[in-house]
Amino acid sequence: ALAGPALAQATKDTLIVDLPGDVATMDPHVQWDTESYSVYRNIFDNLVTRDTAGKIVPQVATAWRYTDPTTIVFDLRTDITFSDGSKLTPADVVFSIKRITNPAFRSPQLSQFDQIIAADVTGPAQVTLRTKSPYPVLLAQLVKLSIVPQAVVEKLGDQAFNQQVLGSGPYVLKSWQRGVASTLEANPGYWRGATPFKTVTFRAVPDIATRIADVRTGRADITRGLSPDDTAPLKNERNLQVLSVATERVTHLFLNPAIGPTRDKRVRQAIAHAIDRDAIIAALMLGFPKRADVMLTEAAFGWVGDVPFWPYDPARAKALVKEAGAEGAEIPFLTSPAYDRRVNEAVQQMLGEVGLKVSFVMVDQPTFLRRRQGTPEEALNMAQGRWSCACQDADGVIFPLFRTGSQWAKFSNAEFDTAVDAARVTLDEKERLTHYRRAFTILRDEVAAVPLFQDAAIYLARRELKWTPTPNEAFFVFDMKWVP
Amino acid sequence: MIRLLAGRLLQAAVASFGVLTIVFFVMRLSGDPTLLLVPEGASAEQVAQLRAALGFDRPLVVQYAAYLGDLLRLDLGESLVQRAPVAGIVGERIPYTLALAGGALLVALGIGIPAGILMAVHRGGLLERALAALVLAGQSLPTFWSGILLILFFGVYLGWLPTSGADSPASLIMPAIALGALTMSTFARMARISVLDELSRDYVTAARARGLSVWAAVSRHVLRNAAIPVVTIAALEIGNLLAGAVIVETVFAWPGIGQLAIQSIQARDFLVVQTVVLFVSSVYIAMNLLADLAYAAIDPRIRGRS
Amino acid sequence: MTAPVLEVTDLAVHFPGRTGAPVRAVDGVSFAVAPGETLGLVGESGCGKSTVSNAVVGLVPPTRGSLRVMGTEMAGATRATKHEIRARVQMVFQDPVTSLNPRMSVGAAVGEPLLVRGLASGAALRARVDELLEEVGLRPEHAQRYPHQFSGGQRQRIVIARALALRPDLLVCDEPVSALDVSVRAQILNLLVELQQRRGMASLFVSHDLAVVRHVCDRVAVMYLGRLVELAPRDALFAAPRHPYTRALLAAVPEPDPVAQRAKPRVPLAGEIPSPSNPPPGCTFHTRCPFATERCRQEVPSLRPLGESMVACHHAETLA
Amino acid sequence: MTTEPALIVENLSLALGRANLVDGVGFSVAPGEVLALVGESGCGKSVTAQAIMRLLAPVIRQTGGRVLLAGQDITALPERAMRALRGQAMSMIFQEPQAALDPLATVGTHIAEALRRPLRDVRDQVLQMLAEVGISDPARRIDQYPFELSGGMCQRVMIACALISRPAVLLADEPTTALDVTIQAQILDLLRRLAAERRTAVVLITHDMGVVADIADRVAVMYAGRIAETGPTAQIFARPRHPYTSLLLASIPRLTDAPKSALAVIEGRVPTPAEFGPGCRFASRCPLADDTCRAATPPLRDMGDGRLSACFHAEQLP
Amino acid sequence: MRGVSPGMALILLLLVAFIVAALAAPWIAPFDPLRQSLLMRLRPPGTTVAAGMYLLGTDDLGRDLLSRVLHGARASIAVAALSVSISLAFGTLLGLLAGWFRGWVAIAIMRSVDTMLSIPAILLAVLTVAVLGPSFLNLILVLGLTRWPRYTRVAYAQTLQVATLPYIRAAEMAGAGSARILWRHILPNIAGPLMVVATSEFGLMILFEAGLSFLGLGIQPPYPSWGSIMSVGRQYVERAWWLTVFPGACLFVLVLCVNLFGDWLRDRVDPRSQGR
Ligand SMILES: Nc1ncnc2c1ncn2[C@@H]1O[C@H](COP(=O)(O)OP(=O)(O)OP(=O)(O)O)[C@@H](O)[C@H]1O
Ligand SMILES: Nc1ncnc2c1ncn2[C@@H]1O[C@H](COP(=O)(O)OP(=O)(O)OP(=O)(O)O)[C@@H](O)[C@H]1O
Ligand SMILES: [Mg+2]
Ligand SMILES: [Mg+2]
Repeated sequence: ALAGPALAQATKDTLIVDLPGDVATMDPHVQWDTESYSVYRNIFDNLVTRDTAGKIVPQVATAWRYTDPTTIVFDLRTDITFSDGSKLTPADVVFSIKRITNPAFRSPQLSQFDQIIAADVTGPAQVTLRTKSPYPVLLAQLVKLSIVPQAVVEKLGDQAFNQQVLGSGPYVLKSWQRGVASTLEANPGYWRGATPFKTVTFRAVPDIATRIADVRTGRADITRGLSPDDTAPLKNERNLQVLSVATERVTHLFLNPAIGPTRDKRVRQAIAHAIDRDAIIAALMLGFPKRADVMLTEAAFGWVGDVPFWPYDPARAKALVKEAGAEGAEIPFLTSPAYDRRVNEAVQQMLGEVGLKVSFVMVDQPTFLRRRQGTPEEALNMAQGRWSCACQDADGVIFPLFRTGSQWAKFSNAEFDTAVDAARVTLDEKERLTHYRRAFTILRDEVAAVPLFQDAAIYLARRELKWTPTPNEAFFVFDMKWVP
Repeated sequence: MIRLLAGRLLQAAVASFGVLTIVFFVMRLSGDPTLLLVPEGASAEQVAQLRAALGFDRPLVVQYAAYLGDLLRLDLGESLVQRAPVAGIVGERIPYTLALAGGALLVALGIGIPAGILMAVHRGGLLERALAALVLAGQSLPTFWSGILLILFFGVYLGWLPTSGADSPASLIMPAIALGALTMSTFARMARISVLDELSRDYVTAARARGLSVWAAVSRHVLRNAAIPVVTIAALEIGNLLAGAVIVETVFAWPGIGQLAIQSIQARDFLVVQTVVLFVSSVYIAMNLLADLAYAAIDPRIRGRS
Repeated sequence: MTAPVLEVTDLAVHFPGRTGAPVRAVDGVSFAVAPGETLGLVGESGCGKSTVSNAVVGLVPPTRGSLRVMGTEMAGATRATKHEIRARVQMVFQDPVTSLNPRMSVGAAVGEPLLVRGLASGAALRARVDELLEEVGLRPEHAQRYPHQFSGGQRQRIVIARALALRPDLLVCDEPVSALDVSVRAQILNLLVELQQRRGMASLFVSHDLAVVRHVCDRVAVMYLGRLVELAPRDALFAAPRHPYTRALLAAVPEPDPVAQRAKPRVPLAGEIPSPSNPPPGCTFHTRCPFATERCRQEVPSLRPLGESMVACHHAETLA
Repeated sequence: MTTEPALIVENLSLALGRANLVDGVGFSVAPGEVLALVGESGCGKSVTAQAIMRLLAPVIRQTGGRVLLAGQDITALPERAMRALRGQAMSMIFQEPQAALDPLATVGTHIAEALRRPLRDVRDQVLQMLAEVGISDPARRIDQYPFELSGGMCQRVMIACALISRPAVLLADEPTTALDVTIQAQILDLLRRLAAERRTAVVLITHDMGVVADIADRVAVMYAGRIAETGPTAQIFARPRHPYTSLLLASIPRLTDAPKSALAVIEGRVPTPAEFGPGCRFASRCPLADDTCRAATPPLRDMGDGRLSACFHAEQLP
Repeated sequence: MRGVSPGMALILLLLVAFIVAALAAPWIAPFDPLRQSLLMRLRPPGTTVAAGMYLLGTDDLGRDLLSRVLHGARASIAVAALSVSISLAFGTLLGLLAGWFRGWVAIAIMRSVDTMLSIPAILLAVLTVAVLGPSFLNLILVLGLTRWPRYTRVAYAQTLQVATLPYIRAAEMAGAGSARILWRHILPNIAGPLMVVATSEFGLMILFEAGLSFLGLGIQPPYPSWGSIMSVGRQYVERAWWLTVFPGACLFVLVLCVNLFGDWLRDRVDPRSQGR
């Protein structure tokens, strides 16, 4: 019963993936947590997708054009069949959009698509979407929209469909043992060509140490979720490789300008000066992540490279704290087990050195989210964040985080609001970029947050597996190869 | 006996109801899962809309009544997160949980009871001390640590046992040992105490005066008498083995209900948590009933009382 | 004669039985104890002696019947009255080991009744405790010690001192010497007799040892399976036992004198004592009685006077 | 008596740590004879019996003396051989009959165990034995559990267990203390009859002088781990040759005494093994004690009339 | 019975040593347990720097492990001691009441014991921490309030037993009220078995806190407890063995000592195991 390394030779039929958890739903229109996403996106095709460079490229749609700022027309492929043999038609695309945007369906992803107010079949291979207002992020959102077969869903009903999903993607769901593993089999007639592995098994292994042990013993071929420290003892293992990629997440410190000592801009500035981001990256993160100066990564649209953040300058920080009369001020820091403890502790020490006393308030993740989105008092003065909109666009990041009136924003700045509002309603990329540069400058000057670094996603794989991970943490088995 | 059982069942029903009520309200106090279900950028209206659609905007008492109503109709509901019937979600985990609990119990009983008996019979001797150290060692290491040491040693370095998962009988060995170790000490101590207790009784001396050897007296007379407290403990421990195995299940990626419960608590998947707790408390109660039956099987005094 | 200290009329105590049928531990017992008098209560194990004494001191509620202490009816008395009466009736238990709280000093134990009833405290309490200890033949410095530092006989003295603290009118002694060593028994019996005489205190003395009962009691009541079978002045009872059970009991007591003992007539009783939850009909003794007739199997004999004695046997006259 | 004694105990000494629990105890019993071993609680009666059976608690060591069973020295016998003797050549019955029976085993199982055979093979023999010890309806009782029997019946079952293999020696450790007087009389009668009929040598341990008077042929009075005096029953009662015996007899209320008269009292208490000094162990409570008594251990001396007494002043006693 | 064997003496000595080390941690710890030095991460035992020697090495933020283990003893022992005290007090009180008053009081109390016992302690703890948040105080409350049924059961059974003893009846006859009887007469006499439960629970609580630390719900950073040091160190089992081995050894030895102490105590207080 041992899947020893010996078996891993020659042709590789089965790829075994260790994920930290099981798929929550196979139905791509329901949950979109990383685990579910990693699995079901191998079963479905999307209207558009991203290439390894991050560019939005055709998938089911071959081409698209705006007929006016709120109307976009997609031309579709006609050679795609679902794995049950039926054809993927424009009606399926429209059905998928209407399904996920139907409030009665209660899709957790609804808010990503609720700008779409109409979807119609406008030709034998054409669909047309209309949005409420000009919506520049539409394509980026559609990257995440999987196309489901209307006939099957309607026949089975939502609940049964979730159990036995069926799509047009490279793999077909073969079995799903809840909480244990799900197994996919190659879709023989896949339109993009032959799949690299006959079978792919995704196993749920919550503990990272166990996942690493699995890959070391060949029980699994790849796993994700390593921290930089985990990689150190693996360096010398000849059978293994560590893969890493900078993701679209920025690990940052949220500062609450609405309450307490952080109401004073000088204190916020002092915090910015007090944190030695390079030391954290080099010593704690072993150089895996890249430093971030703005609240966005290069992987996303809207990123600007010319708004440098405040430099590490503890002396200046001390002076600012003194100036603000905040020496010894207590700074409550909201956190949950989901956030890197070591970064928090390092920050605590660094702020301690300039005279600010950080005290942690640890809550569990649901409570963290509730408080972080609650009143400024509930959100406390500081918190770590690792934001991802999975849309790779500034609008999905700084708008909800800082725009007045957003649940998350405790920051309010009219000029900033104007900039992000404007960037939201134009399709002109140059113009949007200008607005975002303005917005980032305001965020920097007001120190609404301290961007720390661009997160790295670290994978451990058997040496033979060839694959380039992408910033959006997608997990397309189709893009992998086994080279013994 | 029948009256006793009926009485126990009634008490059990009350206890289950208590468990459900506690868990229902504690869970609700911890906040609802709406925010976990929406993308990070969702607006306040979108959140409120989903909350209303899920029914979490109703007063708690109304939600509680609705839940009890469903329960009476034997409807355990649908998981918010997985969009699947809770009965199925929990049900699929139960075989694994039972396998793990059974394996752990086997380890615990198989090692703990003989060790306890040996310790009692060799009281004060070197063997007792050696066994005591072994038994207590099982209870003095955090599972999350001993678990990873087991994995590294038997899984990675020796390559004897699978490092994770639940796909072969071999996968069960390490988790069962890690989980059983804790319970093993409980059983060993209990067995030691009750055997010691029995050994000091006159009937043992009397049996030896009839020419029985110590071991004959132990096997023919003492063990049955010492069994009752051990049965009681076994019944109590099984509940803990079922859903208390959270850490072992996490470390060994064992898909039991303990892990499910923790994940569901963290996801505020109320109905799943409630169902797990309902299941565990039913098993606990069933075990206690079984223990009562076992007493009767062991002890003619109880049998005679019917 | 003055009013009795204790008057028990038709007392019954039933316990809920495991099998459903109640345990008729005491079933219709009547007797009285006069001031200064010691009434002995004898009978075999399980016949209800302890239950009677527990009912008398209020530790078990009677199922039926009346209990008058110093003329006050206990049934339906107010809490305050009961509290008051309880002080008048105190008890000495069989086992001196379990009669004393092992974690409480002797002084605290003896002084407790006075302390909790607010009768003495501080130095007065200590003085009173010393007095009580001396009265039972212990030394005042013993007050600081704990029960385990005393021998069985000394512990029983402590128990007696505690019972005397409230100057009771009636002392109930439930087998006060049967747990003690032979050589120590004499000390306690002497003490009890001395206290009776010195204080003129009435007592109810429970024992299964007829020689002991004869030694300390003025009158003796014999119980069998929850009922009184004979109630007689001491000398009458020992000289001329009226009930066949009393006779058998007297015959069964081995006398510490080989000559007398071996010469004694043997009245062998066959069989075992029946269970109080399922007493035989008629005279409860008929299953073991060598003289039982058909009448005994059907008709319950009532306690009736015969000479100086009261006896519950249909054939008492013919046996005499 | 001319027959060879069935059991001889010579100079038996037992120790717990440094304390001497039993010190040079010796006695013998002839077949068919009942020897009563009397003494107060804690004086070492039970440990003596346990030492004879070699069933001492591990903490107690035998420090001297020997035990002869039908002339054979069993002191150094290996455990296996000893096991063969227990229940066969010598048996034992206990004070609490209910406690000495395994609550979960039936009457028949217990008795068959003494025969070392499964019950079904020896059922008839067991039934016969039950009838012999006076249990009515043995066919029903044989499959009952101890809790279904009264104390007297349990003691009969114990006796049946002890006697079914026709042992030469029966050690009875306070067999009637827990029973009612009427039941006690039945059990004593039974023992007397069995001793006479089967020629069993009985060592009866008791603290009740009444029981001794009733059944014993000879008496050994123990005090604090030593024999104070031994001799034929009638003589010991008629004229004790040790102050302890005489005080003991005087302290017991009798049906012939004047009621409410003062009983003789033995002051003080039995010394614990830790308190044993060099002299006579009764010296601290003895009205006759002098410095000799406190300094030296009085040896057991032959008083002529078949009696031994361990008192320097034996002759001074009336 | 007063004698303490040399083995037991050693155990008692170790226990005292642990307690002293925990109490004196601020004075005997060579470094500030919270002081990080990112450049000195994961240094092996014996590493020397200008400020002194990292006798047991450093942790993943470059903090001195010895100092953290010493301070961790404080947290671990304090959590165990306080939570045991709370559940002991609460559970005993309920057990006393149930055993003394019997009737519906006992039914109500013992049914809630059943209820509590049938929810696995760890789930209840996680649930409660989810509501209250994992602060030190809440941790103690959670542990204290989930573990009381064990004491209640023992206290109840013991009270039922003791309540029938003559000295309790004597106290009743003396006129003592329920409160006095429970406090002066029953409690001192059932304390032994309760202490036995408390010792075994003490060991369990230390492990329980460690387990909760593993789930991220134990003592919160940056403050150390043995459990939290170990659950962090677990990630470095191969690379920095000292992070788990030293606190693990401390935990092991302490729990072992406490358990042995408990067994010894049990053999002493259990009247049945005292030779008759
Ligand atoms: N609390 C009780 N519940 C049920 N039955 C009881 C209770 N107390 C006593 N009995 C039963 O009542 C009967 C009389 O008991 P009691 O203790 O009065 O007898 P006794 O004459 O004192 O016996 P002994 O000589 O053994 O002390 C016995 O059969 C006993 O089992
Ligand atoms: N297992 C044991 N461990 C320690 N001491 C013991 C043990 N058994 C007996 N002793 C001690 O040995 C002494 C003699 O005990 P033994 O049981 O022989 O007394 P006994 O004469 O049979 O008394 P009783 O009449 O109470 O049965 C006592 O001091 C007792 O405490
Ligand atoms: Mg009684
Ligand atoms: Mg004895």
